[in-house]
Amino acid sequence: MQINFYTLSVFLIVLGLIGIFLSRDFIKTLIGIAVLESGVNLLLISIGYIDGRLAPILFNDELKKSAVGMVVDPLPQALVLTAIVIGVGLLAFGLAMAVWMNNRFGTTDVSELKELKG
Amino acid sequence: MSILSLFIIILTVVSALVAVFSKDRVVAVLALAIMSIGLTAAFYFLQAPDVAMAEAVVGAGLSTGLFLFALKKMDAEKTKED
Amino acid sequence: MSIEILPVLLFIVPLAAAFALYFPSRRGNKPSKIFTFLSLVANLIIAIKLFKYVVVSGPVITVFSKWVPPLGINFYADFMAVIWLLFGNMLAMFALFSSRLSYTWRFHGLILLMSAALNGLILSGDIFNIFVFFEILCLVSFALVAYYKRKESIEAGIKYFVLGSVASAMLLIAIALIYGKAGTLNLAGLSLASASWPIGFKMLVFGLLLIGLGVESGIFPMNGWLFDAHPAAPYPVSAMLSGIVIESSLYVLLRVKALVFPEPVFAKILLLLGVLTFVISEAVGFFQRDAKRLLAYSSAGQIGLMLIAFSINTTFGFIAGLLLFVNHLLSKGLLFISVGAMSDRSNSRDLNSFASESVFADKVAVITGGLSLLGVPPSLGFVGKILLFIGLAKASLLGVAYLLVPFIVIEALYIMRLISRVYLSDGKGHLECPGQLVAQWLLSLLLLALPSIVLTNGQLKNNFAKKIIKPINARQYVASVNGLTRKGIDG
Amino acid sequence: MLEGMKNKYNLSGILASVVVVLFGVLLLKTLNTHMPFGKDKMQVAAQYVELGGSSTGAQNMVTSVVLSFRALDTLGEVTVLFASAMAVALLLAPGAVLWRRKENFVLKVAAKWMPYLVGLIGAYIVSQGHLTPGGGFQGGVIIATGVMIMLLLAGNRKRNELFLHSLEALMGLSFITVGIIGLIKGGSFLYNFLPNGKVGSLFSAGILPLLYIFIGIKVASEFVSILDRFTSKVEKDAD
Repeated sequence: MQINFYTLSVFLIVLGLIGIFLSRDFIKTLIGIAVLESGVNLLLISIGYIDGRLAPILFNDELKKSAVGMVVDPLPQALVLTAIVIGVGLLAFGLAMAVWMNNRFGTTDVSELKELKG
Repeated sequence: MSILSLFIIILTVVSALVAVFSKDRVVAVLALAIMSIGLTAAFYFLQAPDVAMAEAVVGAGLSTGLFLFALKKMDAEKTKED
Repeated sequence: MSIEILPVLLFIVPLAAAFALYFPSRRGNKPSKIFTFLSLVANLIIAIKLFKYVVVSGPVITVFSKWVPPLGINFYADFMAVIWLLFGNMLAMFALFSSRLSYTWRFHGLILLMSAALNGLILSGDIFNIFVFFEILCLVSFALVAYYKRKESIEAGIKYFVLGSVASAMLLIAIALIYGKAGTLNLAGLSLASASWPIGFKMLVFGLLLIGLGVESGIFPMNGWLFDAHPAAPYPVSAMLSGIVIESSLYVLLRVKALVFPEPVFAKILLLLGVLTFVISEAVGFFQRDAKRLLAYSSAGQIGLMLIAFSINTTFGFIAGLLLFVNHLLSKGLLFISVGAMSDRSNSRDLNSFASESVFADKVAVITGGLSLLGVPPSLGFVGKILLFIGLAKASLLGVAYLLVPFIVIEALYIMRLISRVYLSDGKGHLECPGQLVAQWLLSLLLLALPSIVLTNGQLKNNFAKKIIKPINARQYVASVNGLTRKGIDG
Repeated sequence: MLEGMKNKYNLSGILASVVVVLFGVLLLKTLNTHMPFGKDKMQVAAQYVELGGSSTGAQNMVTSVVLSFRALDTLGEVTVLFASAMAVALLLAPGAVLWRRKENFVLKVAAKWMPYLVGLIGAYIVSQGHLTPGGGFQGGVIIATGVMIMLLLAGNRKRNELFLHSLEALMGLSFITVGIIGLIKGGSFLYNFLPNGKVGSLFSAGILPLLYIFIGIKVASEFVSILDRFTSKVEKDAD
């Protein structure tokens, strides 16, 4: 049975966006962003996948001689590796803002923040 | 193989739904970690062991830790002020 | 020393300086400012060298790790890019020079990273590499907007953060689609491959790119963050955000559009968005009571004008766009530095009271900058706007021109209000940092002198006419990158 | 009921969700028509595969893409982490340990030895990055996770920020220095100036393992400094 991973990744993208739009708690927004980014990463990897091929690592001598037609696309994997680390860098900063906001105002609700006087 | 991957997909979908719609923030963060584990398996099925490893250590390990530390820090600072 | 390493240095020098700034953890504000200033001066010198070379002898391509373009990443410096680089680095230097002494070394490190990311963003010829630089730029801008750690700055930072994260995800989806369809990420390769894409697919990818890059460049439906972030940021950062950051994203958008989406329908979309951005920002800006927010609305309006100019797709439009860019960069940088410094001194951003602590240099700076921004005759803005109208008329878009006129008048009204407030203030404030004064005077002088330099320098004028006539010369770009590819495969 | 809904989700949010779902359908349709799942779509990557191990000497082709063909992306990515650490430090000031635990023999031993064990695994993964799955990022994050375990278990903490910052700066500068040596020797930034060696052996692939070691240490130290800020008290209005 062939499973189409495009569906799963688009589902995660849509879910993440909905999470971002519907949540007012900044922490929940960050979770939505994390889901969205995971979806995009899965999308990139799915685009690089080729049926019946191996991971792009030259394990044995046969592969070392020539890997043409034997391995999946290595480029999207490299891109996703970069994207994952960038995502966690952004997440750390977002959480730092949330913590700061909570420390100063006792809430992470963005709509409540607007009504407070600072 | 295909039953396993189907299970993985269902796990990912359900945990993603919980992560986005749960009211409890800790539950949401843990669901996010489970979603990352599901994604790790998905990456493994898609012949991307490098990315699977990165997703496992970053998604399930580090970012969950960051979230939980941040939530704990918030709680600690909230009770301190009361 | 070959010329190819200059673009690399433009990225590496500020980056290495930022790393080096991290070394002794406890360092004073003043030494770190001097160090940062020196590396930005070095950057400016490199940018001037590159500018001279490119104006005389054409574009420069730099490859990395010795891999020819479709395999590796390449930098591409053409005429438009070097103009962006030259003035961007100049503004970064002036903004830093005018900064207050109370800013810590972390602030300076972030400014250096911002400068590195901007240079990389402008130069890069690979769409995923553009994404990476874009992320650095976003993260650094978020941090700098939230620098003061006040309520409004955190609020602006959060708004900016959420929009920026969604935008970068959209950009990455666009990159995924592009890669899946074309199998390459190099812009020159994409330019060749995209000719055969169906229009529906192109529309989707263009829409995603527009969201991705449009948020940072402040195009109409996505520019909500801009009006909170610009006022909340420290004034050197406001000057850089308004003068070069949003323009760099605009430049990337225009470059990708010229190379990958050459169809006229995309130019029409951009024209429409430009008109909407201009009209709405100016109309809302008229009612602002906050001096820095007023300037932010004017920035968004100017971005709209630039977008209109560049999407007319003729020589007149192109030169008008360039002049509007240079004029906006210098005058808005000057205005943000002076108004920001004044409102920091008087601790108020209200239009009625922000100028209570002004000094003489502020008056000169605001008058020069404001009049130049509006396009009062001898200024660069005047030339730019006239050329824009000629361009619109020649492209038989006179209707758009008529639509723009009332809103240009509105902008004139509110900028004049700002100028009059500063002019009528008593001018007996107390200056905190002499760097401010120097930066203001130099920028004012530059603004006054630039029109005559542009209009009288024969060599520059000739080269202008000969070399850069095509708006972002797509054909030349593709040809030169592909030439490099062939040479690499033969050798 | 309707009141509650209105309070929880505003109308514009629901409208946006509908638009997002439509966008998802469009995206899925585009994906399936233009780039069918599981088919060979390689263009540039086909050349990477053709060149194989001989191009860079790395057995892991993802590593050769990350560190050789697209090494500039990696430098940019390390810079993102650097900026992130800087930005977090800007917002959250260093302070005392936020929470303390009761001292307990098992926890004490675990806190003492676990980080070393995890760090060893991380170091192994960093050093094998050009051969097997893994590398600087994964290994660096694992080392940082080891430190995270220590932060969770330990009651007290000695903070050596100077050392951490110097490490971050030094690794970043080393990356650039290797690039500049390539520039001098080969005329191109980040050029692989060391011999490729035999594909599959530990000392192969030229500068790639070297770069991964720099990245590993840098990633680990960035994340440790970020985690440190998240586990200590905020002292109001400090730097």
